[in-house]
Amino acid sequence: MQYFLNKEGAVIIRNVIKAIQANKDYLSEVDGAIGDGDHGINMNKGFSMAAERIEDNHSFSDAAKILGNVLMMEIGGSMGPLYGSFFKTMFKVTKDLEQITAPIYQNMFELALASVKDMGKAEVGDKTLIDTLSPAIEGFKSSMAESSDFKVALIKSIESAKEGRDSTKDMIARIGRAARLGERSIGVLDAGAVSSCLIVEAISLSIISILKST
Amino acid sequence: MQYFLNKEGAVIIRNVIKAIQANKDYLSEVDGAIGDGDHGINMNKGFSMAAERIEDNHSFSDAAKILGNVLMMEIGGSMGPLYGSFFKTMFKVTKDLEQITAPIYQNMFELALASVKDMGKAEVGDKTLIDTLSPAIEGFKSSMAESSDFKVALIKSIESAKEGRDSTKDMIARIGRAARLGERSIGVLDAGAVSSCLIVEAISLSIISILKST
Amino acid sequence: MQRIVNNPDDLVNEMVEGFKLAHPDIIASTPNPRVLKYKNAPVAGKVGIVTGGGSGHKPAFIGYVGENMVDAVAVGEIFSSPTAISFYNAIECADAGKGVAVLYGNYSGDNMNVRMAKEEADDNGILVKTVVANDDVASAPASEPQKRRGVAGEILMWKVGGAKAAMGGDLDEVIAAAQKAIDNTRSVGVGLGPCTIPAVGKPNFQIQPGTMELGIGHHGEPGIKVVDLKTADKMAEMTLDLLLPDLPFKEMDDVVVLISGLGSTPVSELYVFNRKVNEILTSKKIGIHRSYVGNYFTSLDMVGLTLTLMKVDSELKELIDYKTNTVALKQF
Amino acid sequence: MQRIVNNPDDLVNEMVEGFKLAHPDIIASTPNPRVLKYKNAPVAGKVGIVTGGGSGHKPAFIGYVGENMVDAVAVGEIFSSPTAISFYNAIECADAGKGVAVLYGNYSGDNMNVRMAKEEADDNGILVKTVVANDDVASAPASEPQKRRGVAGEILMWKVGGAKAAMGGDLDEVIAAAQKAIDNTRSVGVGLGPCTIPAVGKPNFQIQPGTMELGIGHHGEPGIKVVDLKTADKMAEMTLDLLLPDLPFKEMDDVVVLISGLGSTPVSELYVFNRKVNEILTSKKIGIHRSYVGNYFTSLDMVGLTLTLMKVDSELKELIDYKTNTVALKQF
Ligand SMILES: Nc1ncnc2c1ncn2[C@@H]1O[C@H](COP(=O)(O)OP(=O)(O)O)[C@@H](O)[C@H]1O
Ligand SMILES: Nc1ncnc2c1ncn2[C@@H]1O[C@H](COP(=O)(O)OP(=O)(O)O)[C@@H](O)[C@H]1O
Ligand SMILES: [Mg+2]
Ligand SMILES: [Mg+2]
Ligand SMILES: [Mg+2]
Ligand SMILES: [Mg+2]
Repeated sequence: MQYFLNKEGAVIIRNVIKAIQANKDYLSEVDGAIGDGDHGINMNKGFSMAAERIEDNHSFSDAAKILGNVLMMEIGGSMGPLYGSFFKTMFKVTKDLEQITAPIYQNMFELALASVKDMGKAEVGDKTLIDTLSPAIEGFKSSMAESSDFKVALIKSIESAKEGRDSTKDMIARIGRAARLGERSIGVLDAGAVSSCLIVEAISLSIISILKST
Repeated sequence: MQYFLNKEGAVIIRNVIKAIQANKDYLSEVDGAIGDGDHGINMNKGFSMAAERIEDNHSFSDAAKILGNVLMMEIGGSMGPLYGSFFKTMFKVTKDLEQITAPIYQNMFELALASVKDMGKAEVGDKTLIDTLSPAIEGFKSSMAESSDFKVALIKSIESAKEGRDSTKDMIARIGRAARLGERSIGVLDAGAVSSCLIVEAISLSIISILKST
Repeated sequence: MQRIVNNPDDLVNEMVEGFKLAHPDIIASTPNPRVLKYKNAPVAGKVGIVTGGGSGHKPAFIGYVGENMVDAVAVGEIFSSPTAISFYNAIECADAGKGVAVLYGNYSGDNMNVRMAKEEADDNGILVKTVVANDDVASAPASEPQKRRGVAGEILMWKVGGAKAAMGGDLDEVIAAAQKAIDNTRSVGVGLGPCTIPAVGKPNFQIQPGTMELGIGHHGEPGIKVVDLKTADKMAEMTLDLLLPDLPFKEMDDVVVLISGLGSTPVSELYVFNRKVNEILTSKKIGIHRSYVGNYFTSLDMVGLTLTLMKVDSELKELIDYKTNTVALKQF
Repeated sequence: MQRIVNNPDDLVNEMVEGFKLAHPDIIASTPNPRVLKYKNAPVAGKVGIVTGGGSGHKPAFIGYVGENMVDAVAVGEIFSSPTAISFYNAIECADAGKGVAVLYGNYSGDNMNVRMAKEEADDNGILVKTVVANDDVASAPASEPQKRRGVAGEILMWKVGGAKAAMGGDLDEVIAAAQKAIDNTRSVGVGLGPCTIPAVGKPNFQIQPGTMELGIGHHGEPGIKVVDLKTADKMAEMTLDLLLPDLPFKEMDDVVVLISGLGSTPVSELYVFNRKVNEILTSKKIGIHRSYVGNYFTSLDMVGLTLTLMKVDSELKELIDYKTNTVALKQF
């Protein structure tokens, strides 16, 4: 059985934060094409605030809780509640667990995605971060069904997230600021789809780096 | 002795009005270069209002009074009081006279000019209508001193007015809207100098057309 | 970008600071720098009124804090919902033990953040009920009112809710009055020029000169259509053609008219527009109870206006006419 | 030109019409369509207050007509003085037999037209005295106050003169109070973008992006210098550097602060500017008695602001604080 230790998992959240910080300008640039060009600013602000509060002895659940709370309560806008509920759900599902296995991860991600959908009311096809997060977990699931390998499923999840991100290019935005452009929103990626792809990638690779098996 | 009959003189004011109406667009165009482009609009409005109130049996004094009053009381801005006092003064000087001779004309014009200066506080060189009106009467005076011929002096007055008008081209505006441009106001005519030149010309030619001699 | 700012990231904080300094007679600060309150809030024995939203709509939202209107307000970044914590802190500031009415506009960020603030208030024993404004007829068909955005009509909702609370209404009565206010209110915007978020530095949408966008939203959300720029009179006709059938407003109805500039339109032009609105309403035998014309709810430096009509019965008239003293709206 | 107008030649008439229709609770029309009055004017036993000027400065001038402020106003074309007859008719409307104070701004057209109106009033037995506002420090050196233009400081002059009249002052006392008000007031403007007269259709001057014009006038009259665009804080410093030495305003003085947008500057930015003005004044131990921040005296759609300071003693404080009810300024 493959798993990672919750108490070793702060690095996962740390790497998520680093990925966002490193891509701050790129995210704003993507948002600039059809949004208002502040996605990198918004994301960087919230994730960096959380970074200062995460300590070395924190578990994955602790770190996810801190990030989730900062986003949810202190950032505002839409990104705060959306990504906030995403990470807070991850905390809630895992808070009492020592080991996090593939089925637990799958359940956690599905519930986290459900909470984002519940919060933002966006569906697949609306050209939002849902278009990355939804295929990411679908890919994970189908890989697990096929090969039952946590690591393989995580890699598949990254691939599916990227496909999902790229699929937003041909979509008409129906939610958020870009919706103002209608048909003119076709041809460029959605900024939230890009940031959530970075998040899926950072989570998956970090888990692989601390994966154990019995 | 050369003179014109006051009672025959409504045509003088009528022709002044026609000259302004005919040059409405040109005056705005000149004002547009360094002013706000409304001199033709302002002038045409006031002069046309007066046109409707001047009747065939009106004298020069009557007509000048009507035009002066409309400008003074009903137009507003700076043009109203300035040209208003110009024509009202013409009325005041001539109202009790039957015949208007060259000395009377000279006196009337000098007092009218003085009232404009008193009203607007502009002096020769400020790039305003004073730069036309002042040489116009100076030319008239010097011609009278030389040849004592009303008609010759009127023609000289037109020439001097035109020279005065053209002299504004090289001046820096010190009064009115164009003053905002400072040095940049050099190189174009002053709109008021152009309109007052039309006025001097219309007055002079109209007088010549009804001139009598004994 | 010809703007009067320091670091654009500090704009909201500095604006709030400058606002507090200018109006100590009405406004007090709170421990949360993104929450301002009426200096006498919580007002003993009164239901609290809270609102909030993204910045850039000055005088909304903070300009409507004061006597008999809004007790506390949550302030967001430019065009971005305040945090849940700010909404919650505003609720705390407004609560005098009689409950708090959160009266806000229908935007996804605000919906999410208010929902979380309400949960927090529930957990802390503060009774909160909400009304969400959806007066913008251009943002969705009449059959989908839950999709419609809240725009300038929010002001009338705060006015009515605030007056009801001041007159001693309990939470349910205040909520009912505010809901009645917004249910009887319809707005539509016309955009003639875009706006620029200072931190971004350039407009993030365009309106071609010679055209106008009918039904534009308060952040530049797309309208119903882009048409050739019309005269003021024609604009009045077109906007009323959208508003009147929607409620509908009918002969013998009385209305409150609210015309707000979007930021860069000279107020003189709003009055030119009001002249025709007045003429059309009068010709349709619709009575005008009261008119507000000015920059009441703006969108940074956008060019254009919003027209809002509220159908008023005797109850709403009394609440609209009730005295108030805020920075942006004063009535004796 | 993205503007809400019909035929630009009708703009002023239609604006006045729309204004009257919007504010019947305060404003009444008069036989002269270019004269509006307070609905209760002439107020029995009170000195009348009259002002007037070109249009395009909304809410000035007509917005300051009302209880305890201006009794009647003469309305000119855009940026063009009202007629002498309009000034005279306004005087007639305001006169309750105790004389009329005409409080206006120092522009050549207004000087001429007011002078003629006063002559007409003299001929008709109405006692008229005048105060001409010259608060704009950028328009001429301190040694030539008679050359300085009147700008937003006029509002404080009307407020003080109107209050003095309301408190029962006779004509000489009202004139003295208004003169004292303007003598203690200094203003300066900063232009970041030009304005467009609708009948003309294009700006008649330019301000290059990335620059600003310090000392610009209310119609775009040239300022002291064109400099690189500064931060809000630096702008506050530069404008105060011009104002403070001019009176001079000194330690322990109390002042009224009036910050007005010129038309297209978002009000949030005025508050950012106010923050720094406040900080600097406080650091210089100058007390702030009251602050007005908003679009109080605009220049069509110009971008920028004016900063006005008035040094107040106990008399001026009482007059400034006196209650008033106009469209643009309401104090209880
Ligand atoms: N209701 C929603 N549900 C899911 N995602 C959303 C929603 N609203 C916005 N988004 C996402 O947010 C992204 C933009 O984020 P950001 O630029 O930070 O905020 P804003 O649009 O307020 O400037 C979009 O690209 C989209 O993916
Ligand atoms: N004080 C003054 N004295 C004499 N002439 C003046 C004065 N002020 C303005 N003018 C004249 O007025 C002309 C502009 O008139 P007009 O365009 O009708 O008014 P405005 O400048 O208000 O738009 C200028 O070209 C100048 O000749
Ligand atoms: Mg944004
Ligand atoms: Mg964005
Ligand atoms: Mg003009
Ligand atoms: Mg002109």
